[in-house]
Amino acid sequence: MTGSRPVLTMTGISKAFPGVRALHDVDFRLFPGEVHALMGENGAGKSTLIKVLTGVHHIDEGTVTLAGDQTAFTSPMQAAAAGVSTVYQEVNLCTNLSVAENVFIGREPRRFGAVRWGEVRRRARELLARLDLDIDVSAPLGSYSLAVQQMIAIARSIDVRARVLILDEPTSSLDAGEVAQLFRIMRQLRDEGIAILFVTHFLDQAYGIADRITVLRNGTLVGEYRTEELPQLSLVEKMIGKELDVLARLDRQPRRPVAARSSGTPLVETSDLGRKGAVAPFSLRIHPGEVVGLAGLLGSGRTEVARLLFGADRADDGHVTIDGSRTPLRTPVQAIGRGIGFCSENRRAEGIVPELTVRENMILAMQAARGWARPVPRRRQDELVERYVNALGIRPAGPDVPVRNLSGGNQQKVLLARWLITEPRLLILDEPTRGIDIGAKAEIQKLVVELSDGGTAVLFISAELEEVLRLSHRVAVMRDRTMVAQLDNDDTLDAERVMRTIADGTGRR
Amino acid sequence: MSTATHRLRRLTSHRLFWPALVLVLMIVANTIHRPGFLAVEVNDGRLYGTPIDILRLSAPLILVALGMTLVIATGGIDLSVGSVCAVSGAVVCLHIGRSPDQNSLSTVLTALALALGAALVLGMWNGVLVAVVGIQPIIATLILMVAGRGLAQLITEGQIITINSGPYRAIGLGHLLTLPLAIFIALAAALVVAALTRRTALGLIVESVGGNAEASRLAGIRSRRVIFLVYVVSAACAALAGFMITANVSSADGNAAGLWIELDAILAVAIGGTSLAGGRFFLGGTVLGALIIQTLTTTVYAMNISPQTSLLFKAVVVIAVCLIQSPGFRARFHHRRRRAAPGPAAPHRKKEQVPA
Amino acid sequence: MSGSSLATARAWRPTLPRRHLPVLVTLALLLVMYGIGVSQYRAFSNVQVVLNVFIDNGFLLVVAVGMTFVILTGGIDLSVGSVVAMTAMVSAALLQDGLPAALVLVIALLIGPALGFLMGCAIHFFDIQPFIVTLAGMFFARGMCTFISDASIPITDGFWTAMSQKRIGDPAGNFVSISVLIAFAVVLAAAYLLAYTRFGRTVYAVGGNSHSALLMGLPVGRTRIAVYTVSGLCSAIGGILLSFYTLSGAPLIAVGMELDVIAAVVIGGAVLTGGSGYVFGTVLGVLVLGVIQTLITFDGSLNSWWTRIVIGGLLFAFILLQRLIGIRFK
Amino acid sequence: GNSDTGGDPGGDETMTLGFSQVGAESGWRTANTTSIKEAAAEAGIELKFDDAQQKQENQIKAIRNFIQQKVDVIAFSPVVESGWDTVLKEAKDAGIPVILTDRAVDSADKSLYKTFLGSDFVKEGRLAGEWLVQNTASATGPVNIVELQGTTGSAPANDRKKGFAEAIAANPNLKIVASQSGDFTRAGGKQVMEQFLKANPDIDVLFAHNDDMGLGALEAITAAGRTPGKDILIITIDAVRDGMQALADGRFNFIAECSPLLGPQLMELAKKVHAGEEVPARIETQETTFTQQQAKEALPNRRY
Ligand SMILES: Nc1ncnc2c1ncn2[C@@H]1O[C@H](COP(=O)(O)OP(=O)(O)OP(=O)(O)O)[C@@H](O)[C@H]1O
Ligand SMILES: Nc1ncnc2c1ncn2[C@@H]1O[C@H](COP(=O)(O)OP(=O)(O)OP(=O)(O)O)[C@@H](O)[C@H]1O
Ligand SMILES: [Mg+2]
Ligand SMILES: [Mg+2]
Repeated sequence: MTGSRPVLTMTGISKAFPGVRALHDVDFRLFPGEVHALMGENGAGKSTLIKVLTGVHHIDEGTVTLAGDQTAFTSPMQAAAAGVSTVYQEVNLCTNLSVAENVFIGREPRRFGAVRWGEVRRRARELLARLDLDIDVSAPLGSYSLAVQQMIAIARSIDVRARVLILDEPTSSLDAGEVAQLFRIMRQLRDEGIAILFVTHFLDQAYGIADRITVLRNGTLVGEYRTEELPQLSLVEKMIGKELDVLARLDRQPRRPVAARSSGTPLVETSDLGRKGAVAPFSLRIHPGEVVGLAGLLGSGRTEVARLLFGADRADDGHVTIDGSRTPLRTPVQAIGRGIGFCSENRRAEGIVPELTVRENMILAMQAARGWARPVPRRRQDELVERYVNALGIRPAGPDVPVRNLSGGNQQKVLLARWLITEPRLLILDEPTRGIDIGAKAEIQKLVVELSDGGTAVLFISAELEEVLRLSHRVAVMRDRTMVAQLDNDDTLDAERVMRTIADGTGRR
Repeated sequence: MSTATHRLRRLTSHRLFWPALVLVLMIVANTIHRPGFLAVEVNDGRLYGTPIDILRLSAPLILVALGMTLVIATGGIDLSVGSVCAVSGAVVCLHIGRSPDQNSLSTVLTALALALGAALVLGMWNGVLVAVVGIQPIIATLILMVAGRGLAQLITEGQIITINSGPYRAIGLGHLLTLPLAIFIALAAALVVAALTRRTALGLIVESVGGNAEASRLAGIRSRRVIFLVYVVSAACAALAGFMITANVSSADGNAAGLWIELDAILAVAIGGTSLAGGRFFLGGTVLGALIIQTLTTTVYAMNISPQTSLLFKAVVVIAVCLIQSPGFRARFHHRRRRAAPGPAAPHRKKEQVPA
Repeated sequence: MSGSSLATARAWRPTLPRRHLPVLVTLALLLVMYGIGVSQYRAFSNVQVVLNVFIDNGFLLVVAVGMTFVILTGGIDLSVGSVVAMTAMVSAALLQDGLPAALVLVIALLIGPALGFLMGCAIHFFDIQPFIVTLAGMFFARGMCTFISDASIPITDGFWTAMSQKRIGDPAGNFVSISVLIAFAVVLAAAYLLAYTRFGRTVYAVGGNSHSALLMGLPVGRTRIAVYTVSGLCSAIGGILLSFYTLSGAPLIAVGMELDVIAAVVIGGAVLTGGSGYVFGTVLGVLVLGVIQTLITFDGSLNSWWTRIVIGGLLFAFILLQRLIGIRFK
Repeated sequence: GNSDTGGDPGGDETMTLGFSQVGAESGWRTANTTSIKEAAAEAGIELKFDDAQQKQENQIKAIRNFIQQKVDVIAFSPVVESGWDTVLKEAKDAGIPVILTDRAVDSADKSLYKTFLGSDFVKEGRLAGEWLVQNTASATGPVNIVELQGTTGSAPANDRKKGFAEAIAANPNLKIVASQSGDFTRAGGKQVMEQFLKANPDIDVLFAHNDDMGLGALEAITAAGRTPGKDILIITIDAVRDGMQALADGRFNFIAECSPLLGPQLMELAKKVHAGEEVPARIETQETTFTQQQAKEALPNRRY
């Protein structure tokens, strides 16, 4: 591998957006038969590097050489034709088409120009089976959860006989099982000589699969390293540019005692709340200041629970009690009125309003709660926005940038800020740390602890079991759209026991 | 000098610069064709001249386009405005025409109130269809576009109702401070809408709903209510426009009043920079767009462009306005210019090589 | 380990009827409407009444098929009515000048797509909103009509007359015109194109999410330009059919037709934001408008304004039911 | 409506007439419709009325449906003059006689319809022009005329323009200095006239293709500080009530009538045609012209 020549070389790449210099003089090399991790904080320029490579954006300066030929793709179509297969950050598929079609569109098997639908479906099923995914391939993509969609995007990219495979944060919503499955396939492809560029915020994943790591910071290249020669701690330092033992601090985070929290009247209590076809009736209590984690596999119904609690979907069974009195929760407005906030996992479809600015996106929920006649005074807006931009490290810091121009991770932070500004009594966080860099992740985790110390209840959903265990007082386990157990997070609870619960549906030790 | 170029660049990058430039160009072309085009004289204590005509005649279009802007900002469209103009105009004229004293102010006010009420009902009808029943806006409002004109004719019984009411005429032809009252009405409406949307949070809420309805719902915005509201506002604006149109000729023509005004209004909104996909809206741009359209019409008359070719002329101007405004078009020119200029030398600085 | 849980919920649920549900509801309502007509007016049950709906709406159908492509990508084409008129005008004018029919056909069928292509380019390359571009196209084409002639031009050409007056029918005297056959051919071709070719599937993808489609490496620009060209072509064919139908070119014909066409497509279940809809739905949409029209003529007691109000009312009732039943079954 | 009343040929005595109207685009048209409806009721003829909303397509559809309903006679006011052969042939094959009203069709085959009842737009334009030629015979200098055309491409607009132009060719002093479409509406007439007045300082005559545009132009002329009827002669066509009023008040100078009251004549014709009697191929409506004096006399008993 070391002896061969790079299949892809990018030299002196610069790219500026109005007001932002996303990349400045960046070099990057990719060898055949390697997995190369591209790492950096949110907004470091990882996605931009990928987008200029594949022709989504024009390159301002610099050259790209693919397999010895200098190239300048002007559209992703050209890049794909030249053997560069890409999964972009955020799922970029068409929700109106069927799963099978999403996998094959643009290169469907045809006979006399006519698409052979049977063949498309058969091959899609096979391909998804490789990823251990057994779903109805003729159903529209939109009927599946984001995680499933991410798997399908991956399936699409690996089906091509590509020279270069680019995966921009493919694992952000996958759980450990899927990640392992994905890695198996990546290794297989690597061994076939394919060069893989892999972006992730998970250090373990980088160390688990990457041969080399390139680090970007603030649009500039920090360096390219062999994985085994780069200790985790110094990787983090290179990414964030200062010496900070985030990792060490994260690991030391103690699990907190349970008993103190779960007494007294619960803030929210559900009795047999359920919705046909979505989630079986469940009863859950959340006390003020309590962090309840929701664990479960893909599509196990975690998001559905969250949506019911927020009134985003209407429950057709059971009822909710807030502060001891029965409360209808049929619309988000009602939920917000009772002090509930919900940060959706699907930030693009259900979170940000792309045309609006960072400022407007942040104050949106607060403004909605105040009603249209009472606009949030400009001074207060500035104050709030500045506070959360700093607290969450949102970049670029300008509050009047359209949120569409922010990097994925920064958009997520804006959403989080939207809800923190409303000072909710119960904050539902569905995958809040997805796509967020390691520094910011630590900040968010710290924030959850602080919120809970300040008396705010949190319902915390994450595909990372570790994270759930680290933060929660109690863990509710979902399986097949049923809440099968609620486990106190005491000394006896560990990841393995949660997994076992998920597997057999009981909480027995 | 560099501050001057900087200022120029700031100016040219302003959203309204290019539409405004087009407007100026059209006026210049007219003035060259007929030097008296810009002449304004005082006649009877009133200003009289083509520019005044343009302002006065664009007033109804501005009104309709204001409402349309809000509707479009939510991602909708309102095809029924023309019919609403006709209905409101018909109701007013019918009431005034039937009353014994057409010049009494109270008669006119009652008539206006009645007609406005009728328009609001029509607006609510649209609002309910779109926001509550969930019919696609273009079809929901098409229903009223077709039926509304029938309604207007039903009210006028297919005739042109001619009235002779001084106070009512004033809406279309009255003067205030030497300028036509219609201009002030349109201006006032623009200011009210601007204040309502920009001084309160309504504008933000509308833009948010148009930008991402589901995200807005989950942020606690009552999207439906907002959508309902914009259709009502649009109908109210259309009613005002209907008053002006009918007052201008002192007669209600159920068939012709406001015919095709919806297309002009949508065009004005689009020229003003508001995307038809919803989201951000620009009231100033809309007003400018309406002025451009009226100037265009007046130009056709003033230059005596033959009726046979006037539509071709319109097509050319509309495309020119949009091209000059389109970032894509300008970027292409930029590119060409930039490529022509010698690019900065490639960076020679070598980065420290990291072990491969 | 995850596969097992994923497999459960939806896997066996039949998805086909759900996707086609709007179309089925529309079809059912259309039949109900027809049934009402039959029960109210005796002559309504004649087969020829149904055939007439096709004869009278053949050109509308063809144009609506073109519009379906555009709407599926999330665009809109306001120029169709004018392009139809322009094509008819050009044909009539050229025939009057004595050009052979075949040549006239070729020229007439080139103008529409050429204009569509230009509009598509303006929309794609310069990123101007389709509404404006096609509105300008509408002005242009209508302007061309009056420019060519401000009075209507009769067509006396033998081929045109034959196409116009040929009746294909059964011994009982029921017949359709050749236009109907052409319209059906266009419908079938379009349905095939949309369902079975890469181009057609890309149309759906672009309408679903054009940004995603671009990132998926699909030829978004080419597709977008192509749909406006297709719409231009369909308008041109529609224009030819209309000139068969009326044996003339008139400058003011098909005014406001774009709205009928858009209405037909949307009633047929297409969503204006793009990505969902079927050609078959469009056929139903056209039939709905046609049957409404027929009902009103058969009634024959409405005066002019009541005609409009009743058209609006029937449209409303239809769409409301379509919507409510659709929700109910979902 | 609910019952099927059309379509029993030879059954009971009532005769059915299918009538397809252009639309309801003007007061003139509405008066025309009313006249026909009233006359049908009076004559005991069952009327199937259809409004085509200014679309030829709709009229063809309507005629097809009339054929299906087996009405006894079909009458219609064609939206445009060409393009009727196919459907008229179908009517002929079905044995239903057709009467044209208001506007002719240009079919080469005259057997496709029985008769054409209506006014002659070219003649109206010519009458207007002739009056002008007479009344400006004494003028020595050039006489500047502005023309407000009807909807571009519509038959009345084309024909009235043509007739007028033919007539004024008699006097070389008469010159049309500007001609623009006012879409047959008051608002259009007014807006165009405003610009005419600014672009042409010395307008002597206004010729408007209908009363409504002339009425709109009146306002523009007054606003410009000129006196309609004196400073600027105004000639229009139609003679609807508001126009006649303006004429009687001395604000218009001449109107060539275009009468919408075809109903009684049409019913009479329909009966004859149904009975198989021969009728002349062209019947003109009884029409006249009005000067200011005649208008004053006629005004009290105008019906529309
Ligand atoms: N289309 C755009 N217009 C303007 N600025 C942009 C655009 N796309 C990206 N940027 C800016 O470029 C910078 C780099 O963004 P990029 O998406 O490459 O970050 P990233 O490293 O992928 O971050 P993340 O981990 O959050 O995905 C950010 O500051 C972002 O705001
Ligand atoms: N096996 C499946 N078959 C069909 N649809 C599924 C399946 N699993 C999930 N979905 C769809 O995905 C959506 C989200 O599912 P759910 O809320 O249960 O996911 P989750 O537990 O939050 O997991 P994640 O968000 O990690 O995907 C649901 O609307 C459901 O329709
Ligand atoms: Mg990124
Ligand atoms: Mg989820």
